[in-house]
Amino acid sequence: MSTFDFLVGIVYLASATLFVVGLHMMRAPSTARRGNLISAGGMVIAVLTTIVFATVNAGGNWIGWAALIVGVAVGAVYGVVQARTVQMTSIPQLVSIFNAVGGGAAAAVAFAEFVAHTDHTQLDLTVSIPIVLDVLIGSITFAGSLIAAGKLQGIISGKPLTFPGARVLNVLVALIALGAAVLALFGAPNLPLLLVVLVASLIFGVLMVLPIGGADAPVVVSLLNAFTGLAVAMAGFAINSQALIIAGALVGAAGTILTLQMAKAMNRSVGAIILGGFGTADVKTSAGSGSDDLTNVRQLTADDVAIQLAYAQHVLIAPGFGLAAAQAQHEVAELAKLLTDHGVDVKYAIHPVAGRMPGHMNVLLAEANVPYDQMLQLDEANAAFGNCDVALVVGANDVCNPDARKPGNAVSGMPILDVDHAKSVVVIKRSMSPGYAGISNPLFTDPKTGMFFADAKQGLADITTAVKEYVTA
Amino acid sequence: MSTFDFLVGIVYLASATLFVVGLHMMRAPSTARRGNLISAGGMVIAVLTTIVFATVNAGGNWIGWAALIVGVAVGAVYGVVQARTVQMTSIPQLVSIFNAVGGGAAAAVAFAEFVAHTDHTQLDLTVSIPIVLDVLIGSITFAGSLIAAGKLQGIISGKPLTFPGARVLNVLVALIALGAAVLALFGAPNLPLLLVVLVASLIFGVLMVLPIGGADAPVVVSLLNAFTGLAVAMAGFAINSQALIIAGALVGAAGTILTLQMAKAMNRSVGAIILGGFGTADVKTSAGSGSDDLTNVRQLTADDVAIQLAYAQHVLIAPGFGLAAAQAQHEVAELAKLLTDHGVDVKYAIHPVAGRMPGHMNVLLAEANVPYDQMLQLDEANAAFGNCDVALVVGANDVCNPDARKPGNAVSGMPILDVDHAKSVVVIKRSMSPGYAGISNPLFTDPKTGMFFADAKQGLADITTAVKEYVTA
Amino acid sequence: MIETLFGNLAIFVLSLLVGVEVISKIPSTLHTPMMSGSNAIHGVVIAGAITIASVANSPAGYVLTFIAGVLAAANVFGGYVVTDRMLQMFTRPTSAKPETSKKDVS
Amino acid sequence: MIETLFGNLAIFVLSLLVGVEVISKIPSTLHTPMMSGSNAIHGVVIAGAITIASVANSPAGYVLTFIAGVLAAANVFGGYVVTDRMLQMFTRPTSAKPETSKKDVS
Ligand SMILES: NC(=O)c1ccc[n+]([C@@H]2O[C@H](COP(=O)([O-])OP(=O)(O)OC[C@H]3O[C@@H](n4cnc5c(N)ncnc54)[C@H](OP(=O)(O)O)[C@@H]3O)[C@@H](O)[C@H]2O)c1
Ligand SMILES: NC(=O)c1ccc[n+]([C@@H]2O[C@H](COP(=O)([O-])OP(=O)(O)OC[C@H]3O[C@@H](n4cnc5c(N)ncnc54)[C@H](OP(=O)(O)O)[C@@H]3O)[C@@H](O)[C@H]2O)c1
Repeated sequence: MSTFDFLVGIVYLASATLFVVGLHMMRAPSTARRGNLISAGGMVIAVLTTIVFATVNAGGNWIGWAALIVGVAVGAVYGVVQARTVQMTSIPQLVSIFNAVGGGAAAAVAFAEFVAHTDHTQLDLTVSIPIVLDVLIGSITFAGSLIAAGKLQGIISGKPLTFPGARVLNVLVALIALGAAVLALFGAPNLPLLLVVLVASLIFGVLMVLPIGGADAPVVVSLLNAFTGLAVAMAGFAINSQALIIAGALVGAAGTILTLQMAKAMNRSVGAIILGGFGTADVKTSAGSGSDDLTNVRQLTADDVAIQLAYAQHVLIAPGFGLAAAQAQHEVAELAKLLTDHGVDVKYAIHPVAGRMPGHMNVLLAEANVPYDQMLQLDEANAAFGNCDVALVVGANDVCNPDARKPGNAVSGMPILDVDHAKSVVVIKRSMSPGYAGISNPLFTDPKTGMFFADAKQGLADITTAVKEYVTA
Repeated sequence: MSTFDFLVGIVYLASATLFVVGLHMMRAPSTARRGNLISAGGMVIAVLTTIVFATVNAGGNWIGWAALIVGVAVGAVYGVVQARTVQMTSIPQLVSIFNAVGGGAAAAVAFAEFVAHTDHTQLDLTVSIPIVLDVLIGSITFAGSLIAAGKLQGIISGKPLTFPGARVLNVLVALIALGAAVLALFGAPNLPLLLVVLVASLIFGVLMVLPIGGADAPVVVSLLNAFTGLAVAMAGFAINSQALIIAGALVGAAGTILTLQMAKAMNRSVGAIILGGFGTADVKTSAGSGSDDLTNVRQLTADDVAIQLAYAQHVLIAPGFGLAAAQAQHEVAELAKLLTDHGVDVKYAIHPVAGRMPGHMNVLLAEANVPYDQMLQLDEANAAFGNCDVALVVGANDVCNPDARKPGNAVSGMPILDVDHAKSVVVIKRSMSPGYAGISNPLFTDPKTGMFFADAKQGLADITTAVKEYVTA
Repeated sequence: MIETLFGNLAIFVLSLLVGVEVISKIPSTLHTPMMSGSNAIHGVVIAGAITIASVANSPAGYVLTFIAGVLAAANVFGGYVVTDRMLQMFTRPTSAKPETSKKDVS
Repeated sequence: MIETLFGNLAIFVLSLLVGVEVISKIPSTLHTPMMSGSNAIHGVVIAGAITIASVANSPAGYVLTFIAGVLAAANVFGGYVVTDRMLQMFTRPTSAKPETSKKDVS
């Protein structure tokens, strides 16, 4: 290690510190944005340092640099354009795509390192192990994340896709990938063998994610995010770059913890998710079925709801997947604003897994300019329901299913919003059909609940109009 | 680095991981004890590994080992006996003593490493810098922690001890220590020079802590704890031991954060504390002064208090320094138990800096078998005072001074217990004299407050007797 | 060689510990931006793309450099921009009452 | 030499980060045992005492070894024992209601 290498290492440590500080600041809404910028600052430092370092130690030629510059330009433009134009409802799939490309890049780096060594008679295990692991993990995460993105986008069916013998095929592919990986560690660098690892891993990634229900995809994305972190760390070992090792390990560990937290909030184990979802609810919810039992159901009109809301003192809005699906975040914010101006105290009760991605509901509401102090987390919201005159449930179902308190059903034990503790409840959804978990919800037939059957976007707009008339009348 | 060194390093990493896991688990009362044991497990691994490593690489002889074994035996017996027999009220001074010896040990290690190199013509800066820093920091923390312990124990006056020219002397000693330290870095290892660093640092440590008020001592202890961590890390650099570097840096950073949190809870800056306390309240509180103005004060007897408590539904007990000073933790727990058995809901409202060391009140109550779910932290307690029939303040003063909500006095801005939100308040203390901050407390003259002038231990015992009579009558 | 390996392993293990500790208990409000933000951080793989560009000297090397460049750049640029876009939408409370300390980072 | 230094510096910096993150927001209930527990951890300096014992070969070395041994042993043994003594007193809630998740470690 030369003094120059030493200095480069120190700068990498500094940029790693900025990554950590940035992540730390992302814990609170008030500092999160600055945290992300600090993390980006760390990235700029790491990249600039690497450029200097690579230029000094260069063993290549201008073609390599040209390939890099063109590639980076293409990738950067694609990334920025996507990031700028994506609809907030499509954030989950975009995150998944960015994760896929990260994993792919890590695999490509390891592959290139391997190719550069094909003239060696024997690779040191300290290099070959990380290379092979990187190709393995990176390819799985590349293919898996793309499939997950496809499911989230609806290009690939959200149904758990399985076929007879799927599990056998799965195990077979995994064995091929692992076998080739082990063989590739020893002897002279063998390119075809590494290609087998690559292809088998790609296939395995596809097969792994295909059978997972679309609604579980976000947890899988988070898990694959952690995988990419590990792949990047392996790339760091392969090319001896501390920047990659630190940042990769950081994301690998952080992503794992985040995944576990998400899974816990959904009352599932990560293992169970990987082995296949418990239902295909996204399909069921696509339209109200005609066989609904409407006895015991009190139906409301937009006017009923408007009067109830206008008379209330405290209103809590519980948004769910239906609100996101209908893209009704602006309508709900408008209604809330109208009511607030009219003197009603309106807050949002946000379940951690309301919708299809943890925390996504908050992003949607933030997009509609809802200040974050109006978004109550589960605990806060449940403390407030007791004192709440009207709980307005918009396109949510499982997250406020009181049956979760009873054992023996698909949502048993899941922490829920105590919507049924409110003095009265209004539910906006299109029909009586169940949500993701595929079970019926006693809340809807509770005497104090009124159902307003409508698409979330249209229904909220109608209520807003009715409130306006009522207020100005 | 040989393969053996490599393996030793890996084991050190494993033990460091155990330290981190242990510290992590110390965040919650339910897992804290197991966390401490895990951390101790990491320590055992680190020590055993070092023994093996040192035996293999030994360059010394049996006299060194004998000196070590005798020394360790002496130290271990002393430490264990102290730890086993110390009264819970004296925990702060014992922690300070254990911290002192840690700093001293780190300085001794560095000194020995320096002595072992006196035959060199020139020491590498990567060795000499950590050695000198270690001697500097280790000696300061050794001397400073002993003085702090003396203040906490009352051997050394809690008064900020100053004399004319103290500051000049302070600066002078610091300059001598630093100057000698810089000189010691260059040229051949110069033992007398390092001795100057050692002695000057010891004197500086004494001078630094002497002017600090006794009540500020716990924050100083915490800060010096962080210093010791750094000293140990420096020792690790000097002798190239990853175990010392990791554990030392861990404690250095953790101790710094802990110090900042403590200082924040007391509404002081660490800088202000180091430059001297704002009063000598410990002295003032030693006895009630005769000049108290008792107009507007409603005085109660033990019987009055007993009846009020027995009739209450919800009681919150706010203990303070006076309870610790009177060692009345068992009496308060007995009273609480009696009331609970009588059907009263009793909880403790514990201010982070009630008493003279953050968290110390919790340890005292835990000693008296109070379950930790009955000890409410500041936020929880303040949420509960509104619904509380009697708030029983025992030897607390500043931590429930409502003037903290107003600007311009010694406690302004300090978060306080909202004792005055309770329906009625009973205060047990010996007189109207002020607490640590040295200011009067409007709570005592509040119409809903009754004062029971007594020593905490005796007063609580009297109340318990009265309640017993009342209950059995 | 083995010294480098040990240094890298130590860095790896300690970074894992940092990652675990830095995440413990984030509010669910920020789960999505947090995931996106950590996603952006592994875009540091672009530094790896730069390194392989500097040593590439075969057609396969050039192609892999190009691929790594495209993918890594999409990750890092897109990741930071979309995270920032999300977070910028989290507007500060408009009401008078200040944010409670509970919600704040320590 | 410089490689060792870099490795040690990296370990140092990352350990600082771990230390900062592991402590952020501990309940004030445990401030005293936490301080005592971290105090015990720096008792690892006893490993340093062992190292100098193994190379001591002068009277000064023996004396310093002895001093370091006494002091470090007092720190490490006393520190763990007293912390354990404190923590063992924190008895579990006796009441029926289970501990709320808020108080739990993530
Ligand atoms: N957030 C996550 O990360 C995540 C990830 C995976 C799984 N999950 C699971 O997803 C569920 C989320 O619960 P949730 O209560 O938010 O959703 P949900 O239980 O899936 O229910 C959503 C409801 O919205 C209604 N809906 C659909 N489109 C609508 C539209 N355009 N307008 C109005 N209503 C519409 C549907 O009823 P109609 O068809 O009658 O309208 C449906 O009952 C939980 O079971 C959770 O475990 C969440
Ligand atoms: N905890 C920490 O870490 C720490 C560290 C440094 C400074 N401090 C400061 O210390 C103060 C702590 O507040 P605090 O309310 O706990 O204590 P305080 O404000 O110092 O008041 C203690 C009160 O207890 C009474 N007292 C003393 N001995 C007693 C006995 N034997 N029996 C009954 N009462 C007795 C005294 O009044 P009488 O003389 O009338 O009995 C005194 O007013 C704060 O200002 C805090 O900032 C705390």
